[in-house]
Amino acid sequence: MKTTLEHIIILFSGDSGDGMQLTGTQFSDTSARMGNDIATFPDYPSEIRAPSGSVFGVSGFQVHIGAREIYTPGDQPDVLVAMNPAALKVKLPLLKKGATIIINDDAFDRSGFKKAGYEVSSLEAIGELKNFKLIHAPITSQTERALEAIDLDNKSKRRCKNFYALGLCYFIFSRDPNLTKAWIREKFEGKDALVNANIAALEAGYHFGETIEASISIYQIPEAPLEKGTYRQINGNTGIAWGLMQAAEASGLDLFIGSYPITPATDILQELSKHAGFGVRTFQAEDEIAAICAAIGASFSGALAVTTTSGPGLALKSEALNLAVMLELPLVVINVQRGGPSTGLPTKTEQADLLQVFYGRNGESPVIVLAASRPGDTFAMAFEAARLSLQHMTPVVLLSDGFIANGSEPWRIPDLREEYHHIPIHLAQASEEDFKPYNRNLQLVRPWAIPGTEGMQHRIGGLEKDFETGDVSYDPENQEKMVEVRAKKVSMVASNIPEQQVEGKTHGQLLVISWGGTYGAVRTAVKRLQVQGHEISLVHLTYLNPFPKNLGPLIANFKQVLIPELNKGQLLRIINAQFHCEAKGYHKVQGLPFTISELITAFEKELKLVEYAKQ
Amino acid sequence: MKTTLEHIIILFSGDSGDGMQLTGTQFSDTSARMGNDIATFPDYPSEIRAPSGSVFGVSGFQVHIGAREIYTPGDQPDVLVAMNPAALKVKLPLLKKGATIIINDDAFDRSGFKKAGYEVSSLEAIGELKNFKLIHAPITSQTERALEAIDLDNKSKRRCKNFYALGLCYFIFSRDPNLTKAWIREKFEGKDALVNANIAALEAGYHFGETIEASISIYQIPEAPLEKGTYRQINGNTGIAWGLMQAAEASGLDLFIGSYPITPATDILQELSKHAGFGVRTFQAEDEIAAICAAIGASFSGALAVTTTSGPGLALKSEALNLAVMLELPLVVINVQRGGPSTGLPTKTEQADLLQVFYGRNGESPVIVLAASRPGDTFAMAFEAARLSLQHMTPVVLLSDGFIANGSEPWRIPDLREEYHHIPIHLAQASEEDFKPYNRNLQLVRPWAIPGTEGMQHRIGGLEKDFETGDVSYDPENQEKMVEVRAKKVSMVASNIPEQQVEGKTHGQLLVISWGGTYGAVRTAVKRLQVQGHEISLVHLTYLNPFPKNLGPLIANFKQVLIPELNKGQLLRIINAQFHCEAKGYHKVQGLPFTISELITAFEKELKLVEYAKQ
Amino acid sequence: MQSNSEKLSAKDFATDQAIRWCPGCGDYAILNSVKKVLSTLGKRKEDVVFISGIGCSSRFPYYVDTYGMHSIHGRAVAIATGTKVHNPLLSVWAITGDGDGLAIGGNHFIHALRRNININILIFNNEIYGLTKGQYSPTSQLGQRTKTSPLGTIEKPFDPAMLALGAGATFFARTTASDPKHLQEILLRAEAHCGTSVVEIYQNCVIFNDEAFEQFLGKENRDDHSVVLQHGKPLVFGKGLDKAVQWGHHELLVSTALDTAVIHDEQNLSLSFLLARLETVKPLGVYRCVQEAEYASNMDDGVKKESRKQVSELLHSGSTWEIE
Amino acid sequence: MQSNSEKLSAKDFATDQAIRWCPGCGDYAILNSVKKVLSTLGKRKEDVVFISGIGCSSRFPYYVDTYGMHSIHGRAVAIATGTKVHNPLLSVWAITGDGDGLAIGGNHFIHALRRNININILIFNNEIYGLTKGQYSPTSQLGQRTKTSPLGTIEKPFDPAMLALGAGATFFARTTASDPKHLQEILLRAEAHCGTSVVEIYQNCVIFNDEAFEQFLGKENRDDHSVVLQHGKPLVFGKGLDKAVQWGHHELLVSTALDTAVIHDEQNLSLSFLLARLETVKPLGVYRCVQEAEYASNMDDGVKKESRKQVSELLHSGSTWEIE
Ligand SMILES: Cc1ncc(C[n+]2csc(CCOP(=O)(O)OP(=O)(O)O)c2C)c(N)n1
Ligand SMILES: Cc1ncc(C[n+]2csc(CCOP(=O)(O)OP(=O)(O)O)c2C)c(N)n1
Ligand code: SF4
Ligand code: SF4
Ligand SMILES: [Mg+2]
Ligand SMILES: [Mg+2]
Repeated sequence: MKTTLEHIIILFSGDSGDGMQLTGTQFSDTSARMGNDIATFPDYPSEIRAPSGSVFGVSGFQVHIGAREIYTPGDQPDVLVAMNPAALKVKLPLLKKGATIIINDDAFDRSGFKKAGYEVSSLEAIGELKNFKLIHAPITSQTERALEAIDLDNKSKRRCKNFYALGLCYFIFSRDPNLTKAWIREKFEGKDALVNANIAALEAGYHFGETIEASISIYQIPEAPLEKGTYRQINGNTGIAWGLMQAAEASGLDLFIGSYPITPATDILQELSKHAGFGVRTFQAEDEIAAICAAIGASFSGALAVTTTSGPGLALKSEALNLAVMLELPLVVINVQRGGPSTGLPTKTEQADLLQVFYGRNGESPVIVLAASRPGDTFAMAFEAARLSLQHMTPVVLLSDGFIANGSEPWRIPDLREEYHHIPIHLAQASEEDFKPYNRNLQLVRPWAIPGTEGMQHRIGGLEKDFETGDVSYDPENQEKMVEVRAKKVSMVASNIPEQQVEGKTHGQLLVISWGGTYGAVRTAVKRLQVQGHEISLVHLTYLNPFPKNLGPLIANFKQVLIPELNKGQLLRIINAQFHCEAKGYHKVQGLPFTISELITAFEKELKLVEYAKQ
Repeated sequence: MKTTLEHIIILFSGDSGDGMQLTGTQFSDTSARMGNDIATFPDYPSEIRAPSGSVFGVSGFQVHIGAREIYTPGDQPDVLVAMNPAALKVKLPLLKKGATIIINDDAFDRSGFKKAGYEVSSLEAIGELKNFKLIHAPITSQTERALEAIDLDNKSKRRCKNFYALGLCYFIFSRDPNLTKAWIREKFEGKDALVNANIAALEAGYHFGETIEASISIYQIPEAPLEKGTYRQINGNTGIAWGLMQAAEASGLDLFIGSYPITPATDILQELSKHAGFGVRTFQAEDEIAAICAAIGASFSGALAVTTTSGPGLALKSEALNLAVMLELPLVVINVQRGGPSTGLPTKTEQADLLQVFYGRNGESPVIVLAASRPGDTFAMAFEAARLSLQHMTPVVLLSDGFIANGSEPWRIPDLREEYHHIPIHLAQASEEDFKPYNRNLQLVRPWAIPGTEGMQHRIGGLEKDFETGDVSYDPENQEKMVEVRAKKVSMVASNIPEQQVEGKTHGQLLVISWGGTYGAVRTAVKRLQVQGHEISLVHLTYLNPFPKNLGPLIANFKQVLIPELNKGQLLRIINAQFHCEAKGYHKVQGLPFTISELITAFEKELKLVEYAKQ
Repeated sequence: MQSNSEKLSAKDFATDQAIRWCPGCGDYAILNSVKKVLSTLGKRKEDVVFISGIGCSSRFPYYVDTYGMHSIHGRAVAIATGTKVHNPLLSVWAITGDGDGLAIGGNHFIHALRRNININILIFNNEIYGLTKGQYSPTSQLGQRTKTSPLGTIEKPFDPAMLALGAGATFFARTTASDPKHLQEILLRAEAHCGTSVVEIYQNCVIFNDEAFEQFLGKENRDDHSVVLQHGKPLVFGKGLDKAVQWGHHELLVSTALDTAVIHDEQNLSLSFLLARLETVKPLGVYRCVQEAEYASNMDDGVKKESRKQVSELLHSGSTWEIE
Repeated sequence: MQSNSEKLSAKDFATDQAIRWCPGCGDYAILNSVKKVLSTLGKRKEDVVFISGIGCSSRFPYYVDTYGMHSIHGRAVAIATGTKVHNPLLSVWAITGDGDGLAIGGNHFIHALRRNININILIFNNEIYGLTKGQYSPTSQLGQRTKTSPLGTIEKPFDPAMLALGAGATFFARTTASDPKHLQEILLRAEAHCGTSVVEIYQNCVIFNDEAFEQFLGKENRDDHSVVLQHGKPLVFGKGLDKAVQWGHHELLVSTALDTAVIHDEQNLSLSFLLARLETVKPLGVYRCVQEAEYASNMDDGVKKESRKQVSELLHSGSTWEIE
């Protein structure tokens, strides 16, 4: 009998060489195509290739699938696929109590336990396992057997074992294996042996499921009520790359990216480097400073210019970013946050670059700041960053993080002609009699006169300039005026962005304010409490500087504000200073996303305090 | 008859080539030696050599002398020496109403007016001059005449005219010309013609004063009640250089400075480059990044390591500063602030790097932050920066600014054996059995094990490290612990710094909180209002992170807090966020210091509002 | 990008800004020569971009009526790279000093040369930091006393020619602000070269390093201590044309044997490198000029190879599915 | 700084850290060789410092039981400079990769060479960014396809030897992780040299750029496509020792005329430079080694010249006055 589930979290884990990323991707692709909503998160080892079977070589891929909207890859897996003892050791502490563990028995031999650093050498000796449901499958040996007839060396055969595991999971979770079969045929086209081997392994795993059906539970997860449309999987880095490309198309400009590789931002550069055919010029610079400087240079000559990086790289770019603020040229800076400070935990996630983005430059130097919330909104946010930068002639920093960058979700492909069709740019009019480079319009935006345009030659630079003429000026009052005008220009962007939406009532006891990649977890936690009848609402910010106009009034509508962040209270400091309020923070700096349950606990505690204070 | 004055402000101004800096320095030196307190501020043109007689070639030197303690070079000069029309044009707007102007008549010819960009070509045509007392002196021609007998070319003779002007001022302000004569003899030793010429010019000017005595006012300024001791003039940059040298001596370490020239910090490097004999190693690096990195490397091998810079340079150093935070090595960073953002107004002053210093790094990265207040406290503050860095094994940023850096004051030379004699350092004990580089003491400070020390080899780095062993660690909980421990270590510095002093009552209506180079002006303004009976007190912060322990309670004792800053409210944001208060700001970003009068106006206004709110 | 409308004169390239260099500064001569050359080339103002860093020399863009940017210290070349790569049709000039270009900007300098991007880099070399008032630079002489080396420096200077050649330069020339005619010739050559052109210009800083080049270029010395390089011509010099550069044992020497004089060859890398090592005589002119693949046009070709694609195609490519 | 106590073995220099390079990575061989050389030199652990940047190669210091710092990307040489200048008695090694040392760290590299600071710079050159998983580096081959150059790069690589020589290197050597014996010889030479020693080590990245050096160093090729440099010895090579490097017209050629083989001379800059330009054969060994003034010891001499002064003297020097 099949049990129907609302949602389930499955974690595939094994050695780096075991193909777990592929297995996870196939599982989630198939699920998405079957109409589930999904969210996924890969967790690579930080070594390129760790010794096989060791705990730091464990590679994991978590998939959350549901019959309703899914916002996070999930806290605690319901099912673990453990290809070897190291995977079991590393992932066991994460599982939900009572979870199911699919064990590749063949790998749990004496040497396997030893490589994983286990002191014991049998599963029975691991006491905690009593709390879990184990499904034993001789994955490696069964795969070999299933592939006996195929003309392939043994090593290659063994490498098919991930498809065996996948087949087994397909059976258990009632997935259609045909989509993966089609994928295998396409992927290995022309290599018949590989096609046959992988399909055979997949089928063998599926059949093994049928064989043991009586002794295990089988699940199905109905379709989720998703919006109609064409969907595809997207991860955060790809979404950003494509959003920028669309912004270039919509503004009629060519895209220029100056970048220097750095985890977890490198993929954006890599993705864009494939798209010269879309007019994209990728410049891999000698360092981060050259990267942003080349982007500034390209912006000067009329490109939609972008630079991408992560925290340490942003630190290096700060002097040049400040120049861009002074020049008032469009520039999009993408910062994909990772664990800090310094080199920190480069492959982990964190939200601790916010203050750096706000304040990490000498002098008074305001920039527009946006943040993406999930893989599925990166396309839109990258487009938005470019739009605001072009319309307001000033740098925009878009924050993402390692969690968003590598996570992926099904994404409804928008109709670009409707939603993302046109960004008007602020080109100087050739007709202007007496062209002045810093002659502002009502939004305080200066005109963009691009080299090659006749009659508009002008000089710009990092020294303070005269409000009227744009020439260098050392005049004291002019400086004050210019500092103010740059600040005001950025604050006026508030009229060009949507009002802040509230999830829940617009007033009440507790307002949770979040930003960035914590959205899924925070939203889920808030919704659960709302369902329980608590007076809790959520404001998830995507516009951080300037804030939406209605943020101040919203804050005033609540008894208490709580700001959960993956840092030690950075948005908290900004909100408290700006709105003179006494918001509290909830913080975690472990390189890991929030779990829903810890947030619920924190919110409940805060709700109680508010209740208590009322009495 | 001589009028006795409490204090007076004199501004010497002329062309870059007119020797005004020298004249001003002599005048202030003589005054200091005569027992006055003084404060001075030079104002160079931003061009190296502007066209002679032009307004952007004007060089000024302001001296404030008094029979009481002097805290600032003063707002509005009482006396202007104008060597040419350009000087008059630039400086006239700054003068106090009714001020005296000493005019070098010879330079006010048609060509002089023209070079200055005056439309008129005679003094009479300048209407505003009616409000001032003019003393006409044919300085150039009289100097030539006085030097007729001396065997020197005409150009050299004309260059003595600044001593003529100085002589005249000495007469008017009853200064003893002999000190300057002695100086001239020493300076030009062996060049008799020059000695004679300059002395002759000085005397001629003095005698000219006697000649016109009947028609002008003569002043005397009695001695100020200064603390007993040996005094010298000191400017902010020199004070910092010497304070660092003393810290090296007091800690038994050699001083290493890695730096890259940048206005207005370059002088510190230049000063230190003279002192190899004190064990100082000056490394002029290829850029700011190399400068701080070399300092980190030197710190690793056991130096008292320093890097000096200004805003744009600090931006470049941020990634490496973050490394020093992670390494937990001593490092002193001196940031002499200038007008921003970007290249901004490099020769002007500002306080707008505070937020950059606090937050300009990726991740959670706390540093100790101090600020100097006046040229006379730079020695002490530089010593203090080094002390805290060595005792707490973490970077300290000391903020100064262009105003402090170039300003000078008489400074009582401290008895180094008493006040600055010893900084204990936290060397690893050779006896330690099982040396661990991150084994902290009760202040959470790790031991310093210097290469060359047997048995203590260890590796440090920018990746997160295990709390126990110091080895690289990717453990989530360990990261949180380390982020917290670094923050706590810095906050514990509060126990190793003095409590905050209050100037005035410790509670009342209005608390003014200031920091950095605005001290003189703010203090003077507050004192004046206190004398008038207002309930206003001053907290001038020199320790900015962590704040002194009693700051929070102090703030709570006042109805209102007002924070004047030469930025758009940077300390204000920090104080409001940290103490959940609603302090107000008073801001100016003009590259200029506050004037006392504008502060008084602002404080009075605020006092009235507080009064009003009470009713 | 030349237009057919009437030709501009050097004066037409002047701006209304007051020039703020010290009287007597070598920068004036360079400014005049550049304006002259722009008019000779028949450049339209709008097609030319000057990008500088920070330094006395870097104020240059304010004084030329083309597009210009006075950027931040050391980054002129990096910024110019972006400007050129985005629009290869522009004539892009990076203006830098020995500090701006070779101290803080050293990395961008060597990487631009490696990539061979078609910009002109003019290094105003006065062997000192001018704007910050007299500290030693990476081209200051070993032992030179400056504000930060009161006892003389202990570091050997770069030879910009050697550094450039080591980084893969396809064009390097050395000239002097004191000889505008030669300077202009060289500027014309630099602009004609397709690839990164480095022109090192000796420029006298009258205030902080006066007469730095007297030894080679002073009126008295220049005939006997400088030699003008001309491709295919023998390296003969001296007041009486009595000296010649000779091949020694894998180094260059100076002697009076005119008929064995080295024949200059701009494509002989080894010769170019050794010319930079001559100690008593300073070669002026084009040390090296070779044609190699150029970066910006290659990038442009990549972009223009196929007809422009639309992002919507990309979004719908690969694996998609419908939800109805 | 050698001590007289018992000599340490290579093993004594190991740490307890698990080594995290990919199986088969060239870095292992370098690690072993360095430990070996330290023991051969009789170094005391406490007198040796390894400073690295970021990259696979830069994990090196964790694995050697001396003082060490794993710093930030590109800055190893700048940090090592400070360490050495403050204490010239230490043996200081900067460990860097082709990305770390020549991309982001390029400026520190050339300036260290100019100053000639007595540190050893080991460049682990795998012609790729390893740690960030396979983007091209400044030494990747023109046209190489990598994750950021799907159609092949359009930039010519640096030759580290030419770059180093152009910057004024007093010691440059090239060797390979695949020949530990040669590698160790070279490391000994590098440490013996007083001045900045650059050792470029070809290091195979099995994951992202496998067999990058096969053309010159593969089993099949190495005899005919590499030549070992030995000072004073003719440059003869080949399976049957049948090939020799010859002087051509100011460039080097390969022929079979053994008796006119070039005699290697580590002090002949022009030869060193031309060796780096050979295309079909890769010279391994010390390209250049000359003695010049060294920075750290000169600085030290300046500091130690006179007896140490006290700050109180300074405060009371010059113009002071009494207030009573
Ligand atoms: C980031 C930064 N560091 C330092 C400076 C200070 N600075 C301005 S120009 C300059 C050196 C100028 O020397 P050079 O490039 O030779 O130009 P010159 O003035 O001699 O023409 C320095 C160090 C700065 N403006 N910005
Ligand atoms: C400031 C900064 N920029 C970028 C990075 C990302 N990063 C780390 S290592 C590396 C390149 C490594 O290449 P290489 O030096 O050749 O070392 P390898 O891994 O090949 O040994 C890069 C780009 C970083 N850590 N810090
Ligand atoms: S300081 Fe030197 S380089 Fe600068 S403008 Fe004056 S003379 Fe020219
Ligand atoms: S990725 Fe390459 S360089 Fe890095 S450890 Fe693996 S094999 Fe070595
Ligand atoms: Mg210069
Ligand atoms: Mg590499």
